[in-house]
Amino acid sequence: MAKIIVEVMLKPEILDPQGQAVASALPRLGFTFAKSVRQGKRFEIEVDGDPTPAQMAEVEKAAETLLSNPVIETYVVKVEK
Amino acid sequence: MAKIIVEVMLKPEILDPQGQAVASALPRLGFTFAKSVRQGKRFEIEVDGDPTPAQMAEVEKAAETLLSNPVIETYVVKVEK
Amino acid sequence: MSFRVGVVTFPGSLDDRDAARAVEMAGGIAVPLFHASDDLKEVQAVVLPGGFSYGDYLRCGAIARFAPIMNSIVTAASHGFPVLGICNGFQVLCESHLLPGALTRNSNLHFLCRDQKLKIENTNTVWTSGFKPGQEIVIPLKNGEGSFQCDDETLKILESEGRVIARYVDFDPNGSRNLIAGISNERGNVVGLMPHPEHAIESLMGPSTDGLTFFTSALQQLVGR
Amino acid sequence: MALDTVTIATQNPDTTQPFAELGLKDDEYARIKTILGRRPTSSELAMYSVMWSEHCSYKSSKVHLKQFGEKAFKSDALLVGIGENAGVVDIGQNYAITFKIESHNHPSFIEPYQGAATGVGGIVRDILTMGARPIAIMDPLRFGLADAPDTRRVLPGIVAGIGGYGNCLGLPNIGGEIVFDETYAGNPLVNALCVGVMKHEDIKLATAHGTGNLVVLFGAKTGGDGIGGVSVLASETFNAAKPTKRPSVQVGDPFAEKVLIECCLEIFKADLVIGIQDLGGAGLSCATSELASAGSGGMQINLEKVPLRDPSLSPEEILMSESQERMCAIVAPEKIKHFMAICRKWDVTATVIGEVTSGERLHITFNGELIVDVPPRTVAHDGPIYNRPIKKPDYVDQLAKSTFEVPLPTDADEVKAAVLKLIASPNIADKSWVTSQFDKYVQGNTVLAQPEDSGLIRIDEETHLGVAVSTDANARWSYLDPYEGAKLALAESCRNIATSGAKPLAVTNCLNFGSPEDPGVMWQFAETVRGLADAALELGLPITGGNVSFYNQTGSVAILPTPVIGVLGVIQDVRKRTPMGIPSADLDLYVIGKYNGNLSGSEWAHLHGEIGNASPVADLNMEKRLVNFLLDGQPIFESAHDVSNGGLAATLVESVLKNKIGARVDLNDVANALFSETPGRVLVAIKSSATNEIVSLAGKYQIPIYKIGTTGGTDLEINQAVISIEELSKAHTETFPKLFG
Ligand SMILES: Nc1ncnc2c1ncn2[C@@H]1O[C@H](COP(=O)(O)OP(=O)(O)O)[C@@H](O)[C@H]1O
Ligand SMILES: [Mg+2]
Repeated sequence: MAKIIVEVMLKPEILDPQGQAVASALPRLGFTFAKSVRQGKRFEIEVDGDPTPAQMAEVEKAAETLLSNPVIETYVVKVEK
Repeated sequence: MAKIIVEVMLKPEILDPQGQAVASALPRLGFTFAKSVRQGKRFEIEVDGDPTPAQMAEVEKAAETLLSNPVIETYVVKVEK
Repeated sequence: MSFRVGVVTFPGSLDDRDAARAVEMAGGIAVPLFHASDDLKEVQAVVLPGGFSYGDYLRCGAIARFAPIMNSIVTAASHGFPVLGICNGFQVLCESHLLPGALTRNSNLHFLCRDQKLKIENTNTVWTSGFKPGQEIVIPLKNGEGSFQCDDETLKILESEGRVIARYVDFDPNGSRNLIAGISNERGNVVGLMPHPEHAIESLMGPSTDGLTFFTSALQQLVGR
Repeated sequence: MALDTVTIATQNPDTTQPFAELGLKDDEYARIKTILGRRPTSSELAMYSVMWSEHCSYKSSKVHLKQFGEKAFKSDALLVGIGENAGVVDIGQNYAITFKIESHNHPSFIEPYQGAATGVGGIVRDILTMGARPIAIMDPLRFGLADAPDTRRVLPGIVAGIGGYGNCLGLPNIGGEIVFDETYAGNPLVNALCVGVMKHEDIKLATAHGTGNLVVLFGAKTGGDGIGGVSVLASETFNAAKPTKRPSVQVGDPFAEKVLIECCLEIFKADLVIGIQDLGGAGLSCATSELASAGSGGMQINLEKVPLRDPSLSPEEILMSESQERMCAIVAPEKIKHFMAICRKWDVTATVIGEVTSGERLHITFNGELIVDVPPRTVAHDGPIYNRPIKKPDYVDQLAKSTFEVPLPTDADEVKAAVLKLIASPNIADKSWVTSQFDKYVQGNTVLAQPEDSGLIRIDEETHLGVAVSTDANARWSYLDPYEGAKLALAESCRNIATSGAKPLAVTNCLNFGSPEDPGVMWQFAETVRGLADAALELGLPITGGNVSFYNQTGSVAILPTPVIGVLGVIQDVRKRTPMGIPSADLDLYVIGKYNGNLSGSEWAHLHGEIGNASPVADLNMEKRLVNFLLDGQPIFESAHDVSNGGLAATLVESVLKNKIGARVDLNDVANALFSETPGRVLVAIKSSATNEIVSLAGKYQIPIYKIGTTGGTDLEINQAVISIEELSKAHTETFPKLFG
């Protein structure tokens, strides 16, 4: 059984109030390491056995149409074994 | 400049309505690859230069206290260069 | 004669009964449409109501977009069929690419319910023709993801073509680009609006009765056809 | 590993069982053995332990709560009383209303967002279970001091959780309370009230009868939520390799609940259920034993049929799981197809897990093995009852004998500064930072919502019939005198209803207290119940249900005794409601009711670190006359706002700020007049042409009235003190955003 990971992040030019909220909360709590923070989504998808190329193509399509909105977001697909 | 990634996922035994919504939408759209889907958060944190071990310890602490709620979530910290 | 206006119910729609009430109060016949069927039941216009379709857990409107009823609506809309998307309905319209841009988390990250002042910027759409140009109205706003975002190019087009139909006045509730509260497609038959006109149709139950004009506008336009 | 079956339990009577870890006392365990005539199986032990817990069995409170029945006012309006999931009252025109408050205090402390969210989810299911469409919610909340770190941790999450769940369900939030006091630090109170409406013939009850009828579990799948305690048992008895830590918090899925609501309403409409019960605390253990116990026969459950989210759950855990968004219905076999079709339409999972039997026992099997064989009543209703020791705490008499002093303003500048200070204090300040996170408009029937005195909802669009609901408690008075405190809370709630123009009809309550094992707390509790029962009887109102939450304490420090009272009222024509805000200039302002100068328990005293010495004494006869005065006078009131927390000062400021119309008033004894919170008072505005009428009404009901000024302008003028609306607004609205961002 493998795990496919889809990471979805807002495009850099799109306002990310969640990331900003984290970025401004960190120093209030005494954490000073962050220059900037962006917050996105992470999908862990379990598939049976090793994903086939055909399956991966499907995943790409799902990532593009359902899991992300190309108007505001970008995505990356990875396989974890 | 490096990027620290914090991935936060709900613990496996905790209900994940978001992941469920995706899991049940996929087959309706004709995507049949997924056995299960979990949805979590992904934080991209930019830091100046290579993070020091002391910084990484801080990140761990922030991940545990601010970025996740250990009662229901787990987190992983990674460095991307 | 009376006109039939469809009101779509997705799983998780909340303001469907309110939208139907507004249609009827404006003099139309509200026809319930269910997400799982692609039958438009011979309606002459459609309202996509507010709510949290499918819980809106992924992105608002992202899953509703794929409902069978949306296929029919997208096709009809391309032929000039009037569609009004309110709040979640607006989000569905953006996700369906009937309208450009996207609605994202409010800039202060909170759900916000307030009586919001708007300026009507375009009275040439099916849904706004009853307003006076520049008219200011007050109707409820209530959402967690109402921040209208798009790229600069799109924004330029929207502004230059007068497709911003309403703008927030006096108060920026969510960080929308150019304080955009609602937009239309090129043809003006498809309108998306973040605030809720269907909650401003009876003075007792809302801040005004300004919202009714969106519905009477469309019905007037249908008469004119 | 081996299943602990009834056979095994009989064969191995001496197996040691972890009953103490599950919270059962030695004698309670012995009683279970006596009931069963053998040791319980581990599944039975799990069921008894959780059903006999304080939360489910009311073992410490039952002896007191009895009074609600014994002293009950016999109201014709009461259709379903205490004992069902929620009480139901007749409001006329064949409509019935059900409403109830519940607490979700402890979970909200651990995980504020989810704790509060599932609190809303739970009370809404209670209302739905009665056959009603939920139409509104309210949320009385209590926190530690506003600037305490723990308050900053829990408040935003709790507020977001209530909004997140309630908004997604499409339920208007029409009111609540937010009170800060240091005793709630580490012990926030999250109470949630839900109101539902149905036609008389649609009322549903939680009973299982008719041999051969099916038991259907529907809604979300069952996971390992909220079974922390029982995992002890599962892992100790069976399989040490299991995940050791089961989550003690539950995550809510409001979307699942929304479709469950629509699904249930469609099922009710088609008349497909014989009985129905929601799954809340104690999950299936509670639902099956209560349904069976209230029915005429027994019940057989095949536990392996329960659809699981987590396949590693043991039978004990399945029985205990508090997974949200589930319901259990009894359905006749000939109707099951139709039932299932509606569930499919809404994409709701539904499974037949058993049937009603002709026997008298609740039998639960797991893959054919009998693991539970009990008389259901012994689980559901015959739990232990404690008459816990009661002792009046020393502080009561000590305080009563004490004196206290707080600084009072004298000249105009001091009055102005004092008013601004009071209205900026967290307990009095504008709450819209919180309430704007709640949808108050959805469903399109909200006539009044926060910050009005009561929430008011239209029930019928043609006849304009409506209902009003208010929740109230003054815990400081309850601390000084719990008997009077309870009476005053009920009186205040009724007054809020009448102030809005509705007639009080029925009462619900949520009693939040410290540990029942502390005799002092138990005294506070007993006095509260006695006060509430007496007051309800005297005011002629039935108590239709409620909830008790004990163990709200940090170490040995208990919270203030906090009986939150909810009153339901009915208004024949919602168009005639009275709003709180001054609507126009040139109206006369009257204070209805007399004040005395005692500042005990007042916000002004609290602001100076004092609680005072004696609670006011409730004058319920006067309160009754006041309610009638308000109802009779309703046509001449342009606005009405009750005087409570913050005294007349707060009432004046709120009345002015609502529509930003000023007022000028003249008060004798200005400081006491402004800050005393003497109950039984209302501020009303009338046209001067109605002077004769108000005077004669006051005479008719023997209620003192005082003309204190007139409306208009852009300031609030109190004697020589002039405060601009701008200054008032700034002071009133800045506090919450400053504290919480
Ligand atoms: N947590 C809350 N949720 C919704 N409404 C609230 C909440 N807290 C306070 N309110 C509303 O704010 C208003 C003022 O509250 P409060 O001072 O407690 O009123 P009162 O003393 O008349 O009961 C009321 O309308 C109340 O319903
Ligand atoms: Mg009040």
